[in-house]
Amino acid sequence: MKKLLLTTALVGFAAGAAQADDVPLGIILGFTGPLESITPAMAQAAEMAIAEVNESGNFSLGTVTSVRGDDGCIDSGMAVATAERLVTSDRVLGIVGADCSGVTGAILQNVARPNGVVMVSPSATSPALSTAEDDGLFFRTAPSDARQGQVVSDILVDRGVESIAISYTNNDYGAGLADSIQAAFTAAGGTVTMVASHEDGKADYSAEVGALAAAGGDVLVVAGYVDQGGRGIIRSALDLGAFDTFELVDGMIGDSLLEAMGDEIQGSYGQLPGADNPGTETFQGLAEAAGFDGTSAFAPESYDAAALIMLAMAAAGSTASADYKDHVMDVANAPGEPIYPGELGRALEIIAAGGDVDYVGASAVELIGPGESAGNYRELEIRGDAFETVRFR
Amino acid sequence: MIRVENLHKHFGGFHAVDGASLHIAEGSITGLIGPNGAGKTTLFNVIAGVLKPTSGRVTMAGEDITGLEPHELFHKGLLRTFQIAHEFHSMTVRENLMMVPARQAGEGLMSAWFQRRKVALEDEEIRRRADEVLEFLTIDHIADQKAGQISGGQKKLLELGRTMMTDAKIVFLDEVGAGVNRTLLNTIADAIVRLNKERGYTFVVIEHDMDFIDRICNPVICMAEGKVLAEGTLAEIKANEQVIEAYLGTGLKNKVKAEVGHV
Amino acid sequence: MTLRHASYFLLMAVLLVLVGVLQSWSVAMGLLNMCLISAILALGVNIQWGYAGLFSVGTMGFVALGGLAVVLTSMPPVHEAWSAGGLGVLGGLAIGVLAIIAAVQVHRRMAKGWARLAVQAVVVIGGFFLYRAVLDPAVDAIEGTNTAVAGYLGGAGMPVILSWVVGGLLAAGAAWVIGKVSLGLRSDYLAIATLGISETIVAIMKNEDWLSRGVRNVNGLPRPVPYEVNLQNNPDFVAWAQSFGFDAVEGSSIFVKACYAVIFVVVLALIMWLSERAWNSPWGRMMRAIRDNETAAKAMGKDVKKRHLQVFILGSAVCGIAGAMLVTLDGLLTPATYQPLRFTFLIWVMVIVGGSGNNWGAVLGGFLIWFLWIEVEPIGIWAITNLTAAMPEDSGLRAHLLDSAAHVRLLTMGIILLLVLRFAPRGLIPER
Amino acid sequence: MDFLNALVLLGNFVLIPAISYGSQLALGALGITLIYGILRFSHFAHGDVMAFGTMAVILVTWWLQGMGVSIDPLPTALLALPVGIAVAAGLLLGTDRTIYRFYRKVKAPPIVVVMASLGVMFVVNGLVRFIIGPDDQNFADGARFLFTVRDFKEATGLDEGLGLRWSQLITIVVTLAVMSGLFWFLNRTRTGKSMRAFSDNEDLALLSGINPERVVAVTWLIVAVLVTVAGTLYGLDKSFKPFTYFQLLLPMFAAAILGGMGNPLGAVAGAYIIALSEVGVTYAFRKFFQYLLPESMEPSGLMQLLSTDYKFAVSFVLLVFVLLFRPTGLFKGQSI
Repeated sequence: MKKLLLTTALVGFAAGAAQADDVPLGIILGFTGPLESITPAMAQAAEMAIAEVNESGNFSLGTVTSVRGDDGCIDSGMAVATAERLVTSDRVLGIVGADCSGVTGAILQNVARPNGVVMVSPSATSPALSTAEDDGLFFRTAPSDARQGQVVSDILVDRGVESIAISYTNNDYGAGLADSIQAAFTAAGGTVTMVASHEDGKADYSAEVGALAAAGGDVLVVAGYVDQGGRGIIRSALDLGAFDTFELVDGMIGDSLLEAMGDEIQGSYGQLPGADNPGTETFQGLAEAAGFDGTSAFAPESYDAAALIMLAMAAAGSTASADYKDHVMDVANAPGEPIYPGELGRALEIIAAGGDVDYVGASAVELIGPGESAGNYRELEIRGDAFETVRFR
Repeated sequence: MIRVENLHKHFGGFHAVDGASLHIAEGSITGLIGPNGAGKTTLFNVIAGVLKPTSGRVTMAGEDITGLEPHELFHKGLLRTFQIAHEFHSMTVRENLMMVPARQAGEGLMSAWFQRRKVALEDEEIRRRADEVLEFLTIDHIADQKAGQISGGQKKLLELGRTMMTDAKIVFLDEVGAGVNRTLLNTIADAIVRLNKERGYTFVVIEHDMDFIDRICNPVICMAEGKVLAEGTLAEIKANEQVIEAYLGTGLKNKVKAEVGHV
Repeated sequence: MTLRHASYFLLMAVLLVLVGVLQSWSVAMGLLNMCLISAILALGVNIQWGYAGLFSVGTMGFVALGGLAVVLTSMPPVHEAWSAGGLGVLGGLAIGVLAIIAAVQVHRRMAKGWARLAVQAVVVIGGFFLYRAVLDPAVDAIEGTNTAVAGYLGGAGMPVILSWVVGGLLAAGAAWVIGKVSLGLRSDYLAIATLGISETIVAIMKNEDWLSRGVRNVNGLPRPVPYEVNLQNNPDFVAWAQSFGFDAVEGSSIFVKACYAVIFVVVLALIMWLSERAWNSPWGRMMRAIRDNETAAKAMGKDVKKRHLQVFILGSAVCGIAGAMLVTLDGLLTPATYQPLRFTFLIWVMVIVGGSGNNWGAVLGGFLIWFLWIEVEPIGIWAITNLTAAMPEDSGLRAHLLDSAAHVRLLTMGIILLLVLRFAPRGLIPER
Repeated sequence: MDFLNALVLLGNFVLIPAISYGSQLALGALGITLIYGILRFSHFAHGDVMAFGTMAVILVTWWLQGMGVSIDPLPTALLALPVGIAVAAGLLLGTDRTIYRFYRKVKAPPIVVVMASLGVMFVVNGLVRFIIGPDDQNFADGARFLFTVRDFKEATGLDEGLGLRWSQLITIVVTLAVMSGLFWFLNRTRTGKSMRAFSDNEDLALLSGINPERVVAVTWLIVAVLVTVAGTLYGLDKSFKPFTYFQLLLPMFAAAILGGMGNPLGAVAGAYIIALSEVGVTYAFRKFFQYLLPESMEPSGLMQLLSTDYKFAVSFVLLVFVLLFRPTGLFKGQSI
């Protein structure tokens, strides 16, 4: 036993050694836990941005490497331990992550702030994070849920929907989103017949759908995850004939939904963060070439999160968080040359030449206020076997 | 001392004890005999509170004790041993004895935490008593062995020893001699008689070994099919027609059962 | 404790120091803190399982209640919410409790039969609807107040350390109720019942937003130790840290963790001292007897039911304390964190591997298993990277293996548990 | 008419979902109860073994689909079932050989074996994720609906509709077939009878010449059939995801205990009770009563007893209550 322990320990620690001119970036996502199915694409998107920067040869501060870490999505103890290891042992200079709002808050307070490391979360959308103390270190490429609630309400009102039922995934993301949708839609004169949660990863959702159906409503708003309970709710609602039109929040947009029930949800609609942005398509092309699904939830935001950190480093001419944290907003916003996915090399050139860039990226990044995405949304409708963009909001 | 009135214990349709009534005199060593399945152990278990009777009444010195929990009966001075030894296997023989005395201060957490001296003094006294008992039972040489590792006969002695650690009034011994060698059985018999004489314990003994019964028990009660068949000296019992038939009858039945086989 | 057992602890210390040298001292200190909490948790489970043989797998629920206690004790009260529906909630809860008491009284006072059942049903069902009628509007009112940051009643605004005691008491109270109901059950049934009840506790914390914001989490819990940022801005501290050769950032991070470690060690030592004293007293002797043979212990005058309840409450209280410490360390309460795999089964692995029935064993198990839980992932990634190095870059299998590396953790825990059960069934430090 | 509408409403939203969910639970609970009856321990790895068997079915299904094999309108997965069962049986017999048999030999207390099954749970849990990954896997094909809610409404002219899926029909039919097969096996065959004898009284059974290792092996084989069928049906009806299968452990155990551990009939009854109460107690009965009651008495609220948040808590409260009043479960436990 003793020998075994000793060898494994020695072996494990040796893994941490890094080279001097490396610029390690941490990718801390929930590789295990409830979001484990969407995190691989998120990590690959971030690593794609890193590879792009390295290949361009225009990043003068060293070779960017990625260090993955598992935050378990809901296990703050594990998340903090992982982040601690990445920051203090692997010496990562910036963090792409975390994914779930709860662990993001924990890492921010317990690791990022104490160690002064920049964190850019691609998917933590809880409104509470807008007001968290962050010493200017925390950014997110995903908009706060408060904004999405307004967008959902606008879409519903424009389509003449008068009453809705809301089913949300029982976590801070779902609950916060349900709150803001309910508030906005009620303020716009609509009726919310029922707001009920669903647990992810449960056996059966007929009870939830039964209750929602009894409450009634023209449209069922599903604020959940596409690979989780959200899909179960839709499946069950269709099977039971309870609802046939759905309004899908960003976590629900994914090709797997169409694959699973494409014919049955024709005419349902939803929204994804994004402006009138050619970058999204470019990104999906790049992703396909790299061998992963670019339409997977929060994959574009992950690419943008990694890109922003590296561009800010280049703009600051330093890899130290304290230096480049103030440049994140600059590279993300106008004025400057718009930058789309695949153009990171060009952006670095412009920066090196002293020019200004306005990073648009895969998800139309526009950072506002406390360093979060402004929240432009693409309204989508399911037509045929694809999500088609109807308009931008 | 103990009076049992019209006691019934049914398991589903099976009437293990079927209207038994008996009286155990204070200061006696009463033997309880009967063929296998006569309901002796069930009767013991009902009296000792392990099983709740279907109907009937048990009194001890005039007080109704029907349906009391075993630990409540213990505090009234009613103790028992088990047919299959129930030692505390991970504890030493001495510890097996030392756990018995009731109301030890050290069994309360507050005292265990904050009154070490008081507890230690008390424990010293208990240990002394335990060692006396071990000596009395001539098993002081195994005091520090784990109880799970001693022989079957020694376990029986240990169980008897546990009853000596408190001021018992009446002790029920269930097949105290089963699986015990001759020498040890004599030691047990001596101990029982001495306890009866010196400390005034009343004993009720279930036993199949008639020599053992003959040596120490008077009176003897014979049970069959859940009822009390006869009471008297062993000689009287042996001469009783009904008893002979009961032993023979069930014996035959058992034989028949064994041959037909169990489906 | 023999020399061999002491050497295990020495080895554990060496491992942590190695982490400090090879990874970083911050990681090592962070690990140490979680190891300390895990050790306390393992002690709690050991009290229930090791002392009394109670197969309760409801640990998660008590840990969660400890976490809840931190919010209830240390957060400032939300006056707006109290005036909106505070009285209604208190009234509703009072009605609920009264209905249960009334039902129990009916059970005791009335003779068995259909009449009693009917009266009980009326009391329970009527009480339930009355409870909902009073509680629901109050809850709606509270949850309507400023949902983004409040929407709950808040806490008592007391010092956070106090919440550890409250956490213990809260868990103990819950354990009393649960124990009364379920301790009579057979071992396997007890396991499932406690598993279900602990899930229910977590479900309540997730869904009763007025209590602790439900899944919206409570952020910014107060700390018993200084904030790193404040230390970094304090020139005296920076100078002091530099005298040890640390820069301000690293120094503050290590200092804060060391503060936590000191407090945790004190708590662990206190609980350990009490446990050891109890276990080595007549109380412990009685508990061992009960665990070895319940029937005989009863016949020897021990009130087994009462003692089981006592030990169940004690163990749960210890878990509650650890739960409160954990949330204090995290600085936030996230009810979704509470998963049985992590907060019940992992703790059981700690106790079994360490050695049930031995307090030192439980502590060692807590340290070792938490250490592996965290360090197995980097080791796994390293191992798979090396194993697959020979494969071509674009090999699908290689990519698949690398993506799956994080799952090595559960696999390892299972294998360790199986190996220990088979080859050292009494754990690394067995009971004497 | 209103009465019919109310009935159809209840059927669509409560009865049919509860019956198909209950059937899937019943197969799982049967496995748990069999293991408890014969091997005398609670098999905590049950949910994960179920995921393992289903995983094998999925992999074979994909291969078959790739080869162009199809039995439309039935799902291809039914063809892959035997392979999945074989794989699950291999896993179960393998774990028995390497792990459980040792504890049987040394006559370890049941609780130790439960711990060991906890270890197996961890390992299998990791293995499944390692092999097929943690994601949702889609392997259902063939027709989805026997008739939809809309079809039903058009055909009957009622306001409310009733839908029935192929997967639900298959679930119910297969469950009935497997259950009657099992009961036939236990009651009519020599091996089945010896299993019941073994469960009733181990010592007596050993005396009468029953080979315990054979009984144990047959038990594991049956369990392999049960879990793989249950897992596949569940996956076809809803979806396959390792985490979900782990979560199924609790309701399956609740069902087995509710019915009385070791009693197969009880496990089946328990499963349906759990499924019905989960769906029924949390159902909002407003519409139902709107059909039945005169307009003046129509309820204004949702008529929902308990929020769906506490859905699974229903089964536990039920479980605890039953255990308090009937500690052996609804049917007397511990006999096959």
